[in-house]
Amino acid sequence: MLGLNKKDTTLLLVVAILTLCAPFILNPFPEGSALAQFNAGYPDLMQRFVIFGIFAIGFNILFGLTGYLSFGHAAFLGVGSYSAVWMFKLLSMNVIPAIILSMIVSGLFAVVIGFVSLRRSGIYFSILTLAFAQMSFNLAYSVLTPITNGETGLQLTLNDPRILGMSATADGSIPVTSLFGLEMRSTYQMEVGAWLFQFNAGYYLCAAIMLLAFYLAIRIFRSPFGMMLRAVKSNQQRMRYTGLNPRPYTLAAFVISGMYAGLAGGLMASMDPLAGAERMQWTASGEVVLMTILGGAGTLIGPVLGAGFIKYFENIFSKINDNVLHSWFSFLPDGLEDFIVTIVHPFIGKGWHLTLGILFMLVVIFLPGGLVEGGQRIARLFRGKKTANTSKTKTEPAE
Amino acid sequence: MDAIILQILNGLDKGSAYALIALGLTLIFGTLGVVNFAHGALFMIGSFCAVTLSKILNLSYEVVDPTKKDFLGNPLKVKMPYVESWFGTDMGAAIIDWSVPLAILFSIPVMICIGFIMERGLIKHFYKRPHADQILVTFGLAIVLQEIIKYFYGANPIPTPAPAVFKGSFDFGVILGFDPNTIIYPYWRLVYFGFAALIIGAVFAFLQFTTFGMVVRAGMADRETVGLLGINIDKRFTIMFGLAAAVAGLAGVMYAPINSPNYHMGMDFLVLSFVVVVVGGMGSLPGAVAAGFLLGVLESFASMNQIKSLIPGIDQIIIYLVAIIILLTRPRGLMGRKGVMED
Amino acid sequence: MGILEVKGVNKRFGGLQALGDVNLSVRENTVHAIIGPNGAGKSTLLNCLVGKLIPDTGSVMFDGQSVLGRQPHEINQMGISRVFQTPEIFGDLTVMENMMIPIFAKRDGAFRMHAVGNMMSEKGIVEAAEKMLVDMNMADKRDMHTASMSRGDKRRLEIGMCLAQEPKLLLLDEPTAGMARADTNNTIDLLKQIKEERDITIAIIEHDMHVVFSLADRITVLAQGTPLVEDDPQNIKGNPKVREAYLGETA
Amino acid sequence: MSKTNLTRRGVLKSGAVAGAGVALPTIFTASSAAAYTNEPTGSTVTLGFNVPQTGPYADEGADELRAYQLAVEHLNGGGDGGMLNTFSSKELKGNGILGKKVEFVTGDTQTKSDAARASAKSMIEKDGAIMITGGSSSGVAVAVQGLCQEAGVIFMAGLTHSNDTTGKDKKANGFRHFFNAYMSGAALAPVLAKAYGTDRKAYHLTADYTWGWTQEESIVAATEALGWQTVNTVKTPLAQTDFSSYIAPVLNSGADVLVLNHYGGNMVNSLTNAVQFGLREKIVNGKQFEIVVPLYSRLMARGAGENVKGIMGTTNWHWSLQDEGSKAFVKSFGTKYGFPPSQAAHTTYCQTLLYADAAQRAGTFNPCGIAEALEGFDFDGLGNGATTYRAADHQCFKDVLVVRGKENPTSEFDLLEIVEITPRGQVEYAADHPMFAGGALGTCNPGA
Repeated sequence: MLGLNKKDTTLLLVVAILTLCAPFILNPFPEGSALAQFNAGYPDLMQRFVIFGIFAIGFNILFGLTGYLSFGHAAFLGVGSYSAVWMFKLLSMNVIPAIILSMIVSGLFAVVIGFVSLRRSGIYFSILTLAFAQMSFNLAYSVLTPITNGETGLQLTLNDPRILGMSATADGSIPVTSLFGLEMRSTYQMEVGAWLFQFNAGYYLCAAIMLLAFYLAIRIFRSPFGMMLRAVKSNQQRMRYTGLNPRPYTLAAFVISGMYAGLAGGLMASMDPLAGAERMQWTASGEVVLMTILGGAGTLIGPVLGAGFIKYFENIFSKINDNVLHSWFSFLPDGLEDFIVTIVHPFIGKGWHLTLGILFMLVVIFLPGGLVEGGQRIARLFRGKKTANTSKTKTEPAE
Repeated sequence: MDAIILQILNGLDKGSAYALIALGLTLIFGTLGVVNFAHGALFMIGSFCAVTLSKILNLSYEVVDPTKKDFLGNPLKVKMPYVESWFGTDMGAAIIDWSVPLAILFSIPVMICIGFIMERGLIKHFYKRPHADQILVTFGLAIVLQEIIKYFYGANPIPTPAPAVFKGSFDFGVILGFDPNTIIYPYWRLVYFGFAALIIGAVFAFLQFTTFGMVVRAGMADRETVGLLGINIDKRFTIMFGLAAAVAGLAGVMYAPINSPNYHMGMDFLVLSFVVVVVGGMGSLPGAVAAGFLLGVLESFASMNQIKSLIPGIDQIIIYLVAIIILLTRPRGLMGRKGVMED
Repeated sequence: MGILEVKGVNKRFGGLQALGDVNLSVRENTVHAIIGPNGAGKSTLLNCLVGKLIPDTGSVMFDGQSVLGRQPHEINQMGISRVFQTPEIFGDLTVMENMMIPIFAKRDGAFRMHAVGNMMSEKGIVEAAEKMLVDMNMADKRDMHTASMSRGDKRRLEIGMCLAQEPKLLLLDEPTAGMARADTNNTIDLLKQIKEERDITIAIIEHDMHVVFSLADRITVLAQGTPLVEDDPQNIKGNPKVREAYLGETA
Repeated sequence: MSKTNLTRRGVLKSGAVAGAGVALPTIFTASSAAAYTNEPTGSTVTLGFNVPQTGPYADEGADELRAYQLAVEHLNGGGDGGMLNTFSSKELKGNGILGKKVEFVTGDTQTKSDAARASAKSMIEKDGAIMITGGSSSGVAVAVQGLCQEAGVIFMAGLTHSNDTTGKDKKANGFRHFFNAYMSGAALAPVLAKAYGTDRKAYHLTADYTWGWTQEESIVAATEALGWQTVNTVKTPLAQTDFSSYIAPVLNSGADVLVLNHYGGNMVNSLTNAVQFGLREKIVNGKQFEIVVPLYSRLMARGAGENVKGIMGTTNWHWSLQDEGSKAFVKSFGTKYGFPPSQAAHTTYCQTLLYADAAQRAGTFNPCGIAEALEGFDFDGLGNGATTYRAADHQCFKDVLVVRGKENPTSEFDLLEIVEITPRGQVEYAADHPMFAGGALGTCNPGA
């Protein structure tokens, strides 16, 4: 189907079903129950899951296929966000022109940075991209404030021209982003018993684009171009002596993945029209590296899993505080309750970084192939010996 | 002229911190082939060795002073350090005053232990793994280490002053024939510069003149061959890691009075020190030191008003700009070898 | 007039004269061996032919065009394929994919954006690759990852990849270096077979005299960066200068 | 608007359809269901405390959170009631707000606009928070304020000192209790002139981002009005940790005062570096060289240690104030946590009380009702004397403290001494003052 083989079609369908049903899947616990804290099915976080999924999918096209480790990819995300917000400020609140512009601008940005950085490989390439991104961040935060609004981030105001739209709504507020009139923030709610499920227009737009991006990534992975990119990673010497020029291949991959990042940035701005300079900081670039490796670099689904994993932690674990802990363990005798809360306390709330750091280490130590490898191991446990044989002769990278 | 001399001084001082951190990073990379993102955390732990020692020396019992009130209006409990009661007030105060230099002695065993534990417990399992995995696991470790420090010491910086003798600054201008107060430089920073030079010299001498060092240098040049000679590289690598950790730690201890230590200072230095190492050339010790000083001096020049008015924001980007220019003109940094970290 | 004409090539590295006034002519459809002791400049010469090094002076003409100043991939596209001393293949890819890449390169040139079609649906290329695998006797290894193959198999694959491009000139850089005797013999047989079955010119750098004398139609002996003599294998065997410079040393 | 904007979880809590099994997807419209975002319909009301829990400002965030917890405790009738007893408005009875028990959720801003907005959104969308408060930088405050305006909840800014928060970025749903850079300048300049004379040459080092610029502008204007000259203003990068190369040229410039427009880690490092250079022992132009830190935070001053001694600056509030409100707050905070509260804690505590009181007085949680109740609200007893929330820009006007690093601190908390309590009249400015121009409050958004 769609030019994919059976395995890939199945994968795409599974991902499609999961994303479309995310409002159900991510809200497994009834409202008001102790575990409702772990629900992630609210619009903002779901949007972040798919947007960072897109970002990571794009990053993986560069890193997973060619092996070039960019430490400055967040710059493209930031540039995409700025372009989109400028589009909202100047043109209209429709998200389509904003998203298109963000991809174009970040693509151009990627051409320039890629052209220079790809003259070097290995860690030298990483440092070059890092240097470009840090320069962008530092300048955006300070000297370029007229364009980026610096520390605060670029925001919409009531004075923006918006030539194809309106500067302010009738009741005097800033208009909201929309897709031909469908407001990105509008949410349908469904109540089932004690559960509340939220279906957000913005999320479904992002999800649709993510599926498209994912589909495109599968096609790239399976295409001759994708094979060439893997050849770049494998042996550039042989490539050159086979009459192939690695440079345009890597540059193309770099630009494609830069445009994916720009798309993610544009979508972020479309869901929440603000572009902050921190989006370009090296820690943000490092985050997408972590997502990709954590999920499984070079695999199709890995980066999406990694993105979900990290964003879930950032948004759910950071919000657990001692009060919540006490309410969970209130069934225990007082002394024991306090004891357990004391033990768990360093790992939640303000300690969520600690938990994340430990998990990184555990995953890298025990699952070199990332979460995907974890999944495969579990699957192998269930399927037994049969898979062990087939995995040896598989022709395509794991999904 | 005087402004230039002043900025060169500044640059050398900044550079000595960069050089020390980059030196340790390169030692680890050159010998073990491991990209250690936790190196900044080692620097930070070094600083916190100074903090810890000063806290230990300041361990106190409380004496109630009824003439003063605390913030709730109760009689004030004045803290009396045990050190002062054991050694007498003057001697005790002097010991507390000298806590940072004393922390050098304290930090060396601590840092070497931490280095050994890190290498044996974690890093050793990653020699054969891809660099990306090494980066991820050491990055995770860096987060864990800094969060542990934050848990115990809080997020705010903790003042750790140098001994009172080193307060104030030295007037170079007078020696060089300028007016007083044109070129002044704090004593402690001069101490730091001298200390850094000493450590760098000691590391180089160690590698140059001891058999251990020779083997390590040979190992940096060609790991396989040295391994084939039947020399136990593993043990030496562990020792090298301990040494690199100690160098980072010492850089941190002495840095504590310059900027009050906080738990994320390692991350602040991490990116910078990587840039330094790469600009110097991966795996080259002299390259790392040279690049450290070079970037320190250039950074200082970029912060001069005259230059800032020519190119606005240059001090924001100078380090990265220099890195880009050097990497484009010299493919492997200043003194890098071919084929290192290029795949 | 040979297909490859090297005239007056000099190359210095600092104070060392690596190549001094090298003249060489490789005639079409022959196997031309270049031999010489270690440090004779064999590899330097080879690198000058494929664009990795640029000679200080002199000219290298291939098929009537100069190769000097061209990138390795451009020279390859002109029709020169190179087999390396240690097999250079795509270790992360399968045998089949390894074989498809040169065929793509032959068809599409140095770069083509082929990002949406499935590579396995490229009929002509899949068939050509499969045929070459059969020719190379590797059809059974089609879906193996190459990293796990033996050195002999890797060499066989590399040669196959070069042949898949249908080059006018095949350069072999010590193709049997570091191989077990059995693998060496297999490789010799393979090369003999290629020589017989295909219209191809082969230039081979080799240390192993057994290999050289089994294959070569013509031999150039290089010593200290300069060609000592160029002749038929039979004459080379008896040449006292060669014995002195080279064979004597190994005997 | 036809569809709902953000979620309205409160409705669910009523449980009207609960147990009905699978209900059909419902599209809520503004008229049919809720009157405003997250209208609380049960017996509780949820406040969202969005503070930095990770990153360099985590300690300030922790102190803010302590104060919030204390405020919630007092609102629900626990503890000793703290400033509820001294607050001039007596509407709050210790039974929650409008009879609903106060609950809270917490989030981590990480001191990044993006992360702050994400955690605020999650508190609004997932936890049904009816108001958001907290934060420790102007960037975050402005970003979250914008979000709350869109979402239709009230935002009570935490620590934010930039003029922009209630200047060009002001929003109808946002209120600031903290003072601002203009007020720092207006309060500080006369004290400086009195202490150091009017014939002074100042050299400014300024953090190169929006807050730094507004502070520099404010201090330069205020000091120049009193006769000072400004020799130079130099911007320093945010990520700078070692300020030596910026400080070294100061002595040679002919300046005799160094003004450090830095905050947080920047302030600790630049002050430490400046003192290291021995600037304060120097005599320039026949006068003692002086250093000024216009915005002080006691928590951060601790990081600079002895270096703060004798250094002047301003602060929003200090625990050594002797009015009844401050004493009551210090007592209940100190009793509960064992150390005196910071200005961050004071600000957030006051804001929680003010929000609760406004809701109580308005008789509704509707943000528009609350905003109306807060606009132009005059009160006393919360520690800074008679205070007004100005309707025109939602800035709070109250006395400003000029403080100095204490020479002989008695404890690690006793770092600052109050030099002068600048009366509020001296720091007030017109709502259309040029430093605050460029934005519009807009209209209050209840979100539905």
